[in-house]
Amino acid sequence: MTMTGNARTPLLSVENLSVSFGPGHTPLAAVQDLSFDLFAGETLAIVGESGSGKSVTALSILRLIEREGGRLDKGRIAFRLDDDSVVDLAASSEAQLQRIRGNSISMIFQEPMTSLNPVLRIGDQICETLIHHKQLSPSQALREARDLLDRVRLSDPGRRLSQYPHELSGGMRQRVMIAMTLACSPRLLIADEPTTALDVTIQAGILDLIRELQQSSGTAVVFITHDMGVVAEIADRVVVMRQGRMIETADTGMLFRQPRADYTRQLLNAVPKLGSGAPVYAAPRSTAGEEARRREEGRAAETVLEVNNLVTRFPIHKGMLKRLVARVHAVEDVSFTLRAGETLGLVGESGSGKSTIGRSVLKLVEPESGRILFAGKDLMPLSRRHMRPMRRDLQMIFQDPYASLNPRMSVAELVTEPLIIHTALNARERRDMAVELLARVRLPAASIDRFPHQFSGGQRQRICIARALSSKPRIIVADEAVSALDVSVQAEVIDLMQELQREDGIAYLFISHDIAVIEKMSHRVAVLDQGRIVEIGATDDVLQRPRHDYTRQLLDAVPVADPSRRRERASAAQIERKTPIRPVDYRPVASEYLSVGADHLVLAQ
Amino acid sequence: MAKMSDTTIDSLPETSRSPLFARLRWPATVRRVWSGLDWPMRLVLVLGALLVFAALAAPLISPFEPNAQSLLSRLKPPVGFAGAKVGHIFGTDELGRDVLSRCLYGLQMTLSIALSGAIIGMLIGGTLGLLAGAAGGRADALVMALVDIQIAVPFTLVALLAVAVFGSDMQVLIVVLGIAYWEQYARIIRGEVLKLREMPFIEASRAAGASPLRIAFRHIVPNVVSPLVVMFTLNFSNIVLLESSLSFLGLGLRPPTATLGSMVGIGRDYMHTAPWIVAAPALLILLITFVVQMLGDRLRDRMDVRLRDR
Amino acid sequence: AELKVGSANMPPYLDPGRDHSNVGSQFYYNSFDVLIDKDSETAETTFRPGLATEWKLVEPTVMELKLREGVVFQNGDPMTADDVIFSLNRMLKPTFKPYIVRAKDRLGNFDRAEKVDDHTIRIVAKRPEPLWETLINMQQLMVIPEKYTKALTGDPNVAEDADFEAFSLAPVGTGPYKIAQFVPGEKLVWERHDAFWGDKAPFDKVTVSYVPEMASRITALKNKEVDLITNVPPDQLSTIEADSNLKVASDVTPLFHILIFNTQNEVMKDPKFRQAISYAVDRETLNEALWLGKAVVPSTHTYKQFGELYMPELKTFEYDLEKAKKLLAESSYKGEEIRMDTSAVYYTNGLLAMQAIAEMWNAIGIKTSINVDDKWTGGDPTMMVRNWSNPMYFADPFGSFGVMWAPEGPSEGEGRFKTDEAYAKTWEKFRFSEKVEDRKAAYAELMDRIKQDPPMLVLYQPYESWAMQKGIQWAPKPGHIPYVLDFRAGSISVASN
Amino acid sequence: MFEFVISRVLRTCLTVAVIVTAVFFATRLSGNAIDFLAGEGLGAKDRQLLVEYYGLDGSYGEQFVRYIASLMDGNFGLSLIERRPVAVIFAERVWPSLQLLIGAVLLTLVVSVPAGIAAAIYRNSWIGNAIMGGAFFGYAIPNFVLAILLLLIFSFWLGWLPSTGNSTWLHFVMPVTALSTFYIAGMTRFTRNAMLDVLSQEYLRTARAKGLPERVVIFKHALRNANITILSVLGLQIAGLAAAGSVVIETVFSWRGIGELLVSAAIRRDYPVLQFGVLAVALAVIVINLLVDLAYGLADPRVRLGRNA
Ligand SMILES: Nc1ncnc2c1ncn2[C@@H]1O[C@H](COP(=O)(O)OP(=O)(O)OP(=O)(O)O)[C@@H](O)[C@H]1O
Ligand SMILES: Nc1ncnc2c1ncn2[C@@H]1O[C@H](COP(=O)(O)OP(=O)(O)OP(=O)(O)O)[C@@H](O)[C@H]1O
Ligand SMILES: [Mg+2]
Ligand SMILES: [Mg+2]
Repeated sequence: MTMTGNARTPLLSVENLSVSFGPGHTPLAAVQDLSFDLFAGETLAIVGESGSGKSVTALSILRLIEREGGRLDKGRIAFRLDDDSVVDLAASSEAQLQRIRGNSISMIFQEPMTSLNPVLRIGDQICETLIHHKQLSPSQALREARDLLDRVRLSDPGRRLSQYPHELSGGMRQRVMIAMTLACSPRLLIADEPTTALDVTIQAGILDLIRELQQSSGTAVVFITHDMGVVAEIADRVVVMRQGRMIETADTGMLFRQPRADYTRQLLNAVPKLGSGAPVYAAPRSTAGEEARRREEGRAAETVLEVNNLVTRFPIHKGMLKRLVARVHAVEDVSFTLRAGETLGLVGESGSGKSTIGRSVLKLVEPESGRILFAGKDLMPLSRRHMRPMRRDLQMIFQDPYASLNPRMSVAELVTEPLIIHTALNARERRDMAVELLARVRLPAASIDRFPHQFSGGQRQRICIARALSSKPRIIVADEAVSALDVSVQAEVIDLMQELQREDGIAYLFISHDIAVIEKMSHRVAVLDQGRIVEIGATDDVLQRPRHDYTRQLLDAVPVADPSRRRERASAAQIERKTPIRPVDYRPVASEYLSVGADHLVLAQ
Repeated sequence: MAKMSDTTIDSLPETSRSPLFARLRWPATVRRVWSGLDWPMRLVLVLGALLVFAALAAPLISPFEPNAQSLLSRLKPPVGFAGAKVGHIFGTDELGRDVLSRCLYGLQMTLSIALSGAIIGMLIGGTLGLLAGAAGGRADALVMALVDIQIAVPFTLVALLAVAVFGSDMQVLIVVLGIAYWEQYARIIRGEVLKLREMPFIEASRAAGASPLRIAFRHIVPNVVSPLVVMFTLNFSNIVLLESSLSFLGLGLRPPTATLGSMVGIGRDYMHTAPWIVAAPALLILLITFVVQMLGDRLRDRMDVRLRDR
Repeated sequence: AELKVGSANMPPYLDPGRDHSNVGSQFYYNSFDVLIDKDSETAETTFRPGLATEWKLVEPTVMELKLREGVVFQNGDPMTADDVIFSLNRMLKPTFKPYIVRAKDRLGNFDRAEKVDDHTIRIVAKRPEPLWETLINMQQLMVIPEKYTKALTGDPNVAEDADFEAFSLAPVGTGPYKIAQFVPGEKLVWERHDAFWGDKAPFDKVTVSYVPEMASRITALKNKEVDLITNVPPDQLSTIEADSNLKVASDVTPLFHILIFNTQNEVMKDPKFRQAISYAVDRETLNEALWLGKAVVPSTHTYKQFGELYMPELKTFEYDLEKAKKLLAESSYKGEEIRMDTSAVYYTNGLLAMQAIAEMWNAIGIKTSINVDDKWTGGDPTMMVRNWSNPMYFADPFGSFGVMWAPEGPSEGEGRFKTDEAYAKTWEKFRFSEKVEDRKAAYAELMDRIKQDPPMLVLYQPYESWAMQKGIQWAPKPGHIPYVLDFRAGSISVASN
Repeated sequence: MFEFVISRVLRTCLTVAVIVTAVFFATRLSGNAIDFLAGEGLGAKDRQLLVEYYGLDGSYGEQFVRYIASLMDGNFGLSLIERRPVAVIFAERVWPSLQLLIGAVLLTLVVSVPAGIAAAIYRNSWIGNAIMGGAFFGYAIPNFVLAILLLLIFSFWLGWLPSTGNSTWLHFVMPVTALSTFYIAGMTRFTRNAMLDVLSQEYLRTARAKGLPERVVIFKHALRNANITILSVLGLQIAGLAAAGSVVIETVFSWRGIGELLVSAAIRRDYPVLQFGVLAVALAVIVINLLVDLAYGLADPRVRLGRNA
């Protein structure tokens, strides 16, 4: 179905698109009545929460949704081809679509780790598009592929061609994906959350790249994301989706300035914004008895955790003889303290050692040296068995609430497990306890006999929190506890955690790669780079007056959810990940800190 | 108990669950499950139920004693063919025994042998796999070495030697069939456990202070149950086939006890002259393996979440 | 012309001296000769010249034989008196252990063989021998080449054990077919021995291949892949007969399927019990059911081939259910389980008969269990009942019953059968009396002892069948020992069509 | 790589040593070979004579020491029954067995991989159901029943195919079919599952988004990944086949192979043959597994790199 058009007509015009899943009699509508236009050279962002139909829309445009079991119920997807003829993709034949896919329209997917075929060489994966659509010879294609890798500024492009995906880091893979999509200079690029899985610094690089490429080739972009910051950075126009419907569409500037729909406003409000200020620390009120005991022990009243010179390394063995070939210096000479009722945020890029610090403190991994004083008692010399009773006071919440709940246990069992381990309860007490815990995290008591898969992501994280609370711990290590959640849910969970802290005086070691979340949650913050704390201090001090280069770099890379503050960036930020893997004979230097303010330390550079 | 929300038994108040009540609600549950099945599955379930029923009721529904011979009416064809003998619906075998009765008893025997064998295999393999996966290190190396050995030694020889040393009793046969496939369980379960070990919820419970025993039995075991069950069904039919192969080689149960396999194994000499001796038990074997395989396949599809959603 | 045979059995080695199985006996007659041959056309015994042209007793314990001249071994060596002496003495004065254990049952009375001149030899017995020709006719005394054998391994002038081992894989004789290829347990290829002293073999080549599965054997025949197959069980005859291109040759074989009882076993010790279980076996029904009624159910341990010593009038084994029940009641049997050992496939209908007999015993209140095992349990003290066969090694009661049930013979040696002095005395009379009547009377006496204290039960002489393409004229001959595949001139022919 | 080889060799030696020892003692426990090869009607003295002659005298320990000593000399012994070197006996049987094995593996691959792929692609249509139905059937039928059935139909009734021997390709049709049916069925199902697994992977969506034709998507992108899992199962199957799979088929088709030899050696307690056979088969299986591992490395770059780096 082709029609003639002219330059005034949009490049892509989606009209009344409806897509559904499931059997015919009980369809699940994923996208309903969606319409939008996209003109050449424009960037359109589609935003919305998880499950709002963003990906389905994207896949529908390429007509790949049927493969996933979806159905195009109605609607038109008019696309203007190179020769200005317009085709309705919704009614095109498979052969026709194959000519368009990868050629006129290409797509980047969310997961750089799984979107590339693991058993084919990078070169091959790029070349096949060229060979297929442009009828290049293999050697021509290879040359072209090399240029493409060069264009996405991948180092050593010649060598990359013969590498396999697993040999590259996430950022590099995503660049390969981009190179692949650019191969045939498409008129439309659809990017479905291309940076969500990446670190902020890497994300910044990728965004720059897309923008730059778009400017140089005039490609129109549909950019799907749930990160309003990214939207503010990159989009010309925004479509806001919710439950499969378009709630609002506007120019980016307009949308941020004057959101019309309530939902948009909510969405914007929920976005944690860097620079909105950290919570104020208030030492928890404590019972008189406790007070007395503390005095007796003669310690600084509020310090529950003191970590001194913590070092954790992972040996890398090779071969049959299990020879030690290298070490991962995951945590290197780290010291900090944590007071009751205080939150210490740990922030840093992926691999910087955040999780390992958390796990080391709980002795879930065995640290190499250092001291971990919990309420004055050194945990370091404790054996696994002797550590177990201590765990009553030291609990943990993990990033992925689904994976960290045993799918075969009921909520009642899950929530009370830590308690059961440390105390003897009869079935009745246990149930009461479970109901009470669920109430604290605001889950209905009726959910007590259900199983994890019957809950939403936010609810599951509440279960995890309830579980951590059950043994009335004094410290909770929250490792990316809110990272997997949608912004609105994230906000709720953060509020809940803060509330619980106020009530019980729990100290959090709060780990996140999202600086905005850290700011919202933490009284103090430590910035990690390659296993070392490069800067530590009160949250506002560190984030507003960063002293260490790395902290500045990190803060710079954070997208700001305000299109008016869109910055000109030095192009192509660092993308290759730094590695903490060191040879066996590597001798790390001790961390030396300069004091740059009250309680504000910076690693000597 | 919680408010009444839907019609499942679980959500009903404790007090209303009298035995009679349960009995009344039973068919409803069954009907609900039933209506959720497609026709091949229904067929399979009906066939399976029939097989189990026939096996259990063998003493009641067999027209003859399975071992009662009638030497002068050997090899009589089934009813409907020339020369058939009244009463012997499936004809008689090489000693004039009633083929139908022997099939029914043979079915009983085969099912119980296969069931016990599969259970033994599951217990041995499952335990060793669990041990290897959970304990790692030496234990793992040892179990994997045993697996290597099991794979490298022709199983028929193991069976032969076992029968030679311990005689061809039912117990021996069951154990032999049981160890035939332990290594498959061990490998699968070990793999599952290794995967599970990396699951965050295991670390979560360790962080909560759970002891290794608790982790093994409260967290790992329940999660390997489903792959175990799938393996079990797949193995069950393999054992039925293996038993018949052993019978073919003369390593089955000692006569006159019939298993379906031994009936086929012995009856093979009569495939020219009295094919019904082989046909009836062979069809039953086919049926059993078919039913069990279908069930196993379905179970696997059910348990693989990704497949289920597609 | 070529003949292809599908055989149910294939021996692991071929040495007529060492072998006394029913498997090997099929094959030796085509490749080897004995000194004194026998007319195999009839069941009566008529001796005729073989490698010896004449023979006479020079003393009661010495027989002199004149050797045929111009006999050539299949490897081209001429046969000399030395070869004959070597062949005989390898059995009579054995050094090779497998010969030692087998020679003495049958050949125990022969002391040695001696060369008189290049064409004359003597065989010296220890005491006067009533069965000279009969024994010399035996497969064990077939002639093999001396030089060839000794040279097979090691020192070419000494007969080492290894020579005999090697010989049994590459056997050479004087018969009409030379063994061109022998793959143990797989196949045997004969080619015509052109320098054979007698009538030339009718086939250029005969290939015997091992086809153990019955269905496969019949299929191969029907499919014309082979011309003749062995061991067609009675139940399958109808299949062959239904095909107009095929035919069957059958006969009862001079071999008894028997049950042996362990008279020394605690449970089986009471003769009354053993009599009871013997009376309880309805052998006629077994015959009727399993053998189409064509097997021979004897009343005693005797074959037509015994000539004057054929004594069907003896009633050693009978079926009498009433007597059986009575004897059982009187016996010491207390409901113990009787283990019945049987090999899986060795005897035609063996397992079936065992199961049928078990039912018959169950019917009078005896508990049984059938133990299928190829292991020989005849010497095992826990053995109770086992099936076995008593083949006719040569046409005399001594050649069948005698070999197996002599005092200190194999059965007694295994400890499941015990003889006393009286038995030994009667045995002496039966074995060495010069007059046939005396031997006959002694044999009858032995049979009576067997009846009173049975160590065995003779079931029947099986009805064995071979199937072949219509054009082939072949049949088992009554004069041979069991299962001989006689492909010599005159014994087989092919209709040219 | 060097370390990998050494460790494999050591592991192999260990496995083989355990197997050799276990088989040695297990066979002795199962009865004295004399009772199987020359036992009938022997008095105690004669029996002893033969026991000595066949080298079956002395305690098991002594016998084991003798056995190991002769193994070290590269002497695997004589068959008790055929009195030939066991290596010679095996040499006769290896090729026929190998032919059958290779035939079965090829047929399995040629039939089951396309069938499995088709069943995965058309999993909701009658094609997929028909293939899977056939696979169930093939999986459910005892192979000797199938073998005899084939024999009856194609040789006995139709007279199309020869029933015994292995001289022409026609001889291979039935044994190879009967032998591989079970494996074809298993592999088809396995391939289907592996394909389904791969078909739901995101990189396939990427491939389609590139506009590649379905043919390329399936055969290049999907199959290459499925191959990795298929290979692992194939290895086990070949090993299983080599180890035992073919006895029944060899018996029915009078095919003189290793399987039949081993089983009859076991039945007749021909210890030297049995011991050598188990050793040979175990080594073969180990080699097959090694080859599969290497192939696995070739098929999966992730494994390859992990090993050599
Ligand atoms: N293959 C499928 N089968 C059934 N339902 C599906 C399938 N894919 C998506 N859905 C449903 O369609 C709806 C929209 O999903 P979609 O993937 O488009 O969300 P999204 O906005 O991309 O979310 P996210 O931010 O999590 O990627 C959801 O309710 C989802 O459950
Ligand atoms: N068990 C382990 N064995 C070996 N290396 C490990 C182990 N756990 C972590 N590492 C390595 O230690 C370094 C720090 O890892 P860690 O998980 O602490 O980082 P992180 O800051 O939490 O990163 P992310 O944001 O990706 O979770 C990384 O290089 C990681 O690969
Ligand atoms: Mg999405
Ligand atoms: Mg982490």
